[in-house]
Amino acid sequence: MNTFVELLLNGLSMGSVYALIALGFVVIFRATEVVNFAHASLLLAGGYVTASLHDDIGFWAALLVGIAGAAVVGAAIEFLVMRRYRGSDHSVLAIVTIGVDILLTTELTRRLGTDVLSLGDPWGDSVLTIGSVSIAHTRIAAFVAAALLITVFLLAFRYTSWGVAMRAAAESPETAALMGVRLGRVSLGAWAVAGGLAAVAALFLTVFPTPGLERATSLAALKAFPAAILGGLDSTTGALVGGLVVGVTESLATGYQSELTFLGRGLGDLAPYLVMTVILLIRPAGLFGTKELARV
Amino acid sequence: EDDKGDKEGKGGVKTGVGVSADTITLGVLTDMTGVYATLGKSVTQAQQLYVKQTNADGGICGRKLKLTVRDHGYDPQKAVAGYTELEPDVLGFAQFIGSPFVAAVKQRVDSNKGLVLPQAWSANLLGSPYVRVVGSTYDLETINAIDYLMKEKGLKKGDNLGHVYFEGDYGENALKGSKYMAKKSGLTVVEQKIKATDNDMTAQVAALKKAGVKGVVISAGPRQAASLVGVAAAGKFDVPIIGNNSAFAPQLLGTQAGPALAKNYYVASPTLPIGADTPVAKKLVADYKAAYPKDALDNGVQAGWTAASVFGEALKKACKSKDLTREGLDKALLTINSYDTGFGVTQDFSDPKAPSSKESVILRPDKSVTGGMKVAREPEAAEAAQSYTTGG
Amino acid sequence: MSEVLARGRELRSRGRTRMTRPRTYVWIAGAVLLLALPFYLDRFWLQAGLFAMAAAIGAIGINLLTGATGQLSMGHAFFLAIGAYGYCVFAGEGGDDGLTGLGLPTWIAAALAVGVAGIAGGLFSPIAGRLRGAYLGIATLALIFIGQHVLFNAHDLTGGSNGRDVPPLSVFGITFDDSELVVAAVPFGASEKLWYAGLVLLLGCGLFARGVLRGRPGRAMNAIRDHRIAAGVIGVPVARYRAGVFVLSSMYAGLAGVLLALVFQRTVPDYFGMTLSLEYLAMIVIGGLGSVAGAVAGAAVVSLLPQLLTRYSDALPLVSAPGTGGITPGEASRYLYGAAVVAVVLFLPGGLASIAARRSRPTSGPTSGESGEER
Amino acid sequence: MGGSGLVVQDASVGYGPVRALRQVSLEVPDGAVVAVLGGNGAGKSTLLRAISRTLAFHRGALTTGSIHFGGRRIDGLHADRVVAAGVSQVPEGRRVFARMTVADNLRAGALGSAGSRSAKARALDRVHELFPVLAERAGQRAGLLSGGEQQMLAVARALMASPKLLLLDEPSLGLAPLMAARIADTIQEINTQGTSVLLVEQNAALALRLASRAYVLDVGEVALAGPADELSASDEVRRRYLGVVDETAAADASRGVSALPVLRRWAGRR
Amino acid sequence: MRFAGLTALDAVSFTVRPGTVHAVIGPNGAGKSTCFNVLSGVYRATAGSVRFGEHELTAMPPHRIAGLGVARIFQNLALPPRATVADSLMLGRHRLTRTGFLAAGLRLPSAAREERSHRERVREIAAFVGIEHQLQAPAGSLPYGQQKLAELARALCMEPRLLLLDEPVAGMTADERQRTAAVIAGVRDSLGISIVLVEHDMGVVMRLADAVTVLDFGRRIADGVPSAVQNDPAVVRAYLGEGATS
Ligand SMILES: Nc1ncnc2c1ncn2[C@@H]1O[C@H](COP(=O)(O)OP(=O)(O)OP(=O)(O)O)[C@@H](O)[C@H]1O
Ligand SMILES: Nc1ncnc2c1ncn2[C@@H]1O[C@H](COP(=O)(O)OP(=O)(O)OP(=O)(O)O)[C@@H](O)[C@H]1O
Ligand SMILES: [Mg+2]
Ligand SMILES: [Mg+2]
Repeated sequence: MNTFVELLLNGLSMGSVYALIALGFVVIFRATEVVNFAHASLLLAGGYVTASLHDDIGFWAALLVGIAGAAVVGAAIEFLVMRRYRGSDHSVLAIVTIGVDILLTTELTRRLGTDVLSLGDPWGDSVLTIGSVSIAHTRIAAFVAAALLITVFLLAFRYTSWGVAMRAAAESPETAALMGVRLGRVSLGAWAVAGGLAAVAALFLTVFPTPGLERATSLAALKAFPAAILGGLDSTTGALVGGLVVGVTESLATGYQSELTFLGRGLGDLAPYLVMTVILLIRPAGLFGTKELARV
Repeated sequence: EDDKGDKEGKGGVKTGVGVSADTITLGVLTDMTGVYATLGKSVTQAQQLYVKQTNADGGICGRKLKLTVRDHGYDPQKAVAGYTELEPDVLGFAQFIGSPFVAAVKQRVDSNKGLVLPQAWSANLLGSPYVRVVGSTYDLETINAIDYLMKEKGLKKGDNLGHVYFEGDYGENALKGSKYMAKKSGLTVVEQKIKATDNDMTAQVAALKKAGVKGVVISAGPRQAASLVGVAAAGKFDVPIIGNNSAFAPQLLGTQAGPALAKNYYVASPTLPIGADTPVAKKLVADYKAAYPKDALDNGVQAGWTAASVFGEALKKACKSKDLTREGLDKALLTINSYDTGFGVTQDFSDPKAPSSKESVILRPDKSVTGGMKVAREPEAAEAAQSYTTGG
Repeated sequence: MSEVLARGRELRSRGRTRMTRPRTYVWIAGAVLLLALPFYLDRFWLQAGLFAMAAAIGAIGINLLTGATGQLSMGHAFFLAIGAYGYCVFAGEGGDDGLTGLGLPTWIAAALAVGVAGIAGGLFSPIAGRLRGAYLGIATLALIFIGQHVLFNAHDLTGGSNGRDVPPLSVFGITFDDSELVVAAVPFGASEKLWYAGLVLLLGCGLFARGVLRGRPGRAMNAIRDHRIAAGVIGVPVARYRAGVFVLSSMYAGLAGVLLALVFQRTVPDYFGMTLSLEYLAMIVIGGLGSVAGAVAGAAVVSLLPQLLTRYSDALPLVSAPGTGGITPGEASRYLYGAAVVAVVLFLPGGLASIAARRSRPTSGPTSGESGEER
Repeated sequence: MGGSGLVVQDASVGYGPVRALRQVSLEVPDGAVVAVLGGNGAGKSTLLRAISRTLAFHRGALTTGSIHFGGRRIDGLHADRVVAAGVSQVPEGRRVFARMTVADNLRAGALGSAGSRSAKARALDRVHELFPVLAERAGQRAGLLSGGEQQMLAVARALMASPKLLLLDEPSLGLAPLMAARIADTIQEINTQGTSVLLVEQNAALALRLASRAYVLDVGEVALAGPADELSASDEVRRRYLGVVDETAAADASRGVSALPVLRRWAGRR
Repeated sequence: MRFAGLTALDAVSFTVRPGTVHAVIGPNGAGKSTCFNVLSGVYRATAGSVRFGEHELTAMPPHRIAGLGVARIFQNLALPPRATVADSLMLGRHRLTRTGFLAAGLRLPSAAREERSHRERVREIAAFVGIEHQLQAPAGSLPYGQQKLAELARALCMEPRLLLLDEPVAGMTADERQRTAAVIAGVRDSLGISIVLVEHDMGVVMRLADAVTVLDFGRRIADGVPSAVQNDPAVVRAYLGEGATS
């Protein structure tokens, strides 16, 4: 029983990290309708900056710089590359991000070399134990951070014109421009924000229970795909819920692996995709995504 | 194939593919940009070091050694392409990372007889006289590891043993070992299969806890090991944890997981650690530090070195018998039956069906020593290992 | 190769009479060259070429689906896997190390494998039919993960992580293996023989796809991509067409898989991962969405570039030997590859195919960007 | 450039090879309503695109000429800057943000305006009283609105920015007579409030009634220009743009048919 | 016809006599296009039925309905912007052609023959509508009015028996309207197919329509011959507005 609770909690907390990553996808998708494969390298960038600075300037400062750094990288990607492609087909843009990702990842992994860097977070490996159920402080922090950030974005999207501008720009650049939307700014902002979010996510990806930042860290970004999709690619709430669903599914699928042997072992990262597929069958635009119109 | 027609080289030495009057070219198919980058980097650097030194003291058979390196980034297409490219121009391969790829070219190896020393210790690679695994295979290693847990760490008949292993050749071969050992000594294995992308072992620990295991074997990467040990420690779940050779990297000792690892983690290794106080080891450490000051001294270094020196030894023997052709090299290798690479374990290559040794050393992490490993149990092969027929 | 097809395309778009003569010469020259290559190139190059041909076949397939019908698919690698492993299962001799194999004649096995891939596509198409755009794309990613899971776990079919041997193809008494038969003093190994098989297959697939795209089905596919509802109202059975295209493109993938397997001589599960799928997307984007020539050109670039970069990595600028802290050859080639992907799309909107199109229409019209696309 | 308001001086526009405008000059004095008439492909929309700097989205470009607004040169600005300068446009063919709600469409309309929150609120109220349906449907996604409702939304959206100069590309397109009349009144109203209007309209009668001045474009060139009433008198305009009123359906239809190649039934039908 | 909350069509019924032009008019949002969407199978009527000759259309998918010879043009253009007009028109021939994947892929002579004969017909129709010189242009680059004509041509290419026109003359100048009106009349007379016409230009409606149905809020408020309807007070109040007649 309390194994279940433990797995559940762990799933939720891991899920909140995924939610953070997914949020990054969502922000960019909202503003540009591009599926951003370069998010993985943004993660790495943010983490790397934080990791390499925390010794000198302390963790929190380092984290801030890391966030800023990743934001700059994101913005740079938009400014130097994506901007040139405005108006092209979305799958084309997706491919471009792949190219960018290859470049960035190669560079960052080269710098990382064979190291495993710690981000010098204050939580260490301390855990909170209630009864026989224990959960790492880092994970509680992750949960809080995700909840906070996502509410912030919900509010931002609802109560500032930013969200409207984003969606307008995404749906029809020309018409948006006619409304006085500064296309450049909107997408630049989106990429910067995504970068910042990636940095935060990187933090929680690399703290305990994972040993630290190293070249394989970025692979975790993949886990956010099903999260972002099953939540609905253009919905912030979706990102949160999606993240949690993925986290929990994964955790349970792993924890009860021995009960699920008939499906073959190591279902861990397959399960989220199965759940995603089922959800998409029922709701083609994800749980919270805006449905596609059927009117002529 | 065309220059296969063996010629009388200088010094009356018969030569063939990859051997010219003054150089012996060896291929290296490594991964320095993909998932095994960490391993690949160390191994390759160590082997380049070996080559540099051998050439410094005159090379082998009056010829200089030359490594042609191809970095396939663990991309099957590049790997196979790399093999196809190098095979016609090299005598053999001192390194080949990625056992699926080795398997992919195995047929061709058998037909062109070019010796391959894979940097993988899977029993599935055995059986070909031209693909030779240096040191004990994962399954044997695992058997020895469990043997250690039982002899020293109070794991006993009837207990549950957790085994966290990678999907793929490495993990599954190790699992063979633990299954065999379990059968032998009345344990029950609780399997936890993971993937290289899983970095957080919380769920696995929870599951193992639930199953009430009394010890854990981990056949995965360093990260997974670190996470596993860390989570277990944090969750007051202190059963002994032992990993295969590839499940540790000294870099980990610098991270959060460091203390926990030092406290309750063991590693089974085919040879003494790089930090061992054998002359060879000391020299290697010194030279490597000198050559690559920035890089960590992990087990990849001595794995690479060992492989290279085995290749070198074989070449020397082949040179004695005046035959540096691929066949000659192979014959030479088969005559090597007690070669000490300088890391405490003697290698025996006389039987193509078996790995060159069945022994494992048990190590435990220790920040203070070079390479972060010190010996917990001297080289030894469990009797279960003796009776175990590899690949079976 | 791509050149030839590309020009072939123009042959249509420009007036025949004036253009035909030079074009046909190019055709003949290209053909002769391609036929002659095995006598001059060594195995590495032939193998690289074969990888490219297989990729091209697969790329044509996904271009029918994603480029022409607008169904984004990241699951292409899954169908390649089905082709490759399907062939092994059908053709392989059972028994050896516990692998199932039906031991059918290899050419039948190949055909069956392609068929199975098609069926798999058909089975997935109901799901595909409900989804759109990025959602479809990432839903198809699920296929990859399922595929990987099966490849690693269904040992007796797939041989698990180390894959299984690929029985050499043999048709009309020719066996495409390394048993050397010497032609004009040139030893013909697997690659040499497969080279011709590859050429034939690729040509066939290319022409077929072009026929489809130019004809009635092509128009219907484009209509579905551009305005689904309208397409229905105009009389296109949308669901059936989407399914049809999905099946067709899966069959292309399957065939590509078979060819790849034959070249590899061993199936390696790691190969059929997400990266491969993305590479196929990259191919059609780089080459030009919706055009056959584009797919072929893109495939050539994406599959050859990394191999060449690796081969000549030592010669690349500002690389230094591993350990000296500089950029290793491997890294350098990654940089170049990434840069190439970005650059090609940047400087050739509409893909490589648009070069051909441009040349044929120097006064680039308002939509010249897309003129590479067959619409 | 003494004359503030909008001044277009011999502007030429090309879409790649296609020449859409040739040396077009036109002026919209402050507070005036100016109409532009012209057949299909005359270049009306192109003209508006040139002013609002959205040609680039159609792979078109202003090749010669200059455009000033309020004495300031605006060709060369980004579209969004033009909006900021006080020019907003109702694009041809509705172009509502189909996936956004009606309410959000209206908010999007207000993005460009410098106005205060309260000003925007007032604009919104006005729009709602003009087009009650938009208030009812505030929560519905714009893509689901009927054609005419979308047209209303498009106009309303432009009004939200409370611009100095309003460019209308066929505002009455697809509107019922009643609604068209209401749009006309609206145009008059906002004009009296000081917004000048450049009106492209196929419903020439309506356009000429509203406008003080009118231009007639023909294949990219200004064919006629002058005070609205003069133009509406000219029989060229009467024939081509006002349509010949006193003709019976039958006669007209038959004339058309005889004028056209008759389409025979298709033999190939099985 | 009902959408979350609002009723777009409320028990509307009318009959179109073969070979006539039947106009459906009404204020914006009255339900005219919805009515078309129901007829052409895009929406499924919540209640009631649609019959076409001996066929029951109510539950049919769009392509089947199209297969029976029901063609329509859309109120908001639905032409692929990058495709050439010719290809768009050929798409109209889809229901009349047979070439499948295999035939097209293998370039069977039958396919080629079919293609040729139908391209010929497409040219005829384009000429008839008056856009033959635009055939090779990408539809997106045509001015709005001509895109409307292209849509009309595409609908004709389906050789329909029932033609649904949603605001065919929107965005045209007066003389272009007359010309288009003439084309429509020509279609009716020379092909004798029935036409349902939705249009806000009363001039055109009066010219063409043989019968008129007036919708408001999804309900039918008038029905009859044009002249009668035009002077129906309810219609004037709801739709035309005072003095706006003709
Ligand atoms: N994107 C484009 N690419 C190429 N040519 C174009 C493009 N848009 C318009 N044109 C051409 O420019 C000319 C003017 O088009 P425009 O749309 O301005 O006419 P218009 O007066 O608005 O017609 P309508 O009254 O039908 O809207 C036409 O010949 C048209 O073919
Ligand atoms: N899919 C839908 N979902 C929700 N509401 C819809 C949908 N389709 C139509 N409506 C509503 O139904 C009503 C009728 O729409 P319809 O398009 O039939 O009007 P119409 O008569 O064509 O008006 P117009 O003359 O402006 O085109 C409108 O109020 C519209 O908002
Ligand atoms: Mg216009
Ligand atoms: Mg309508």
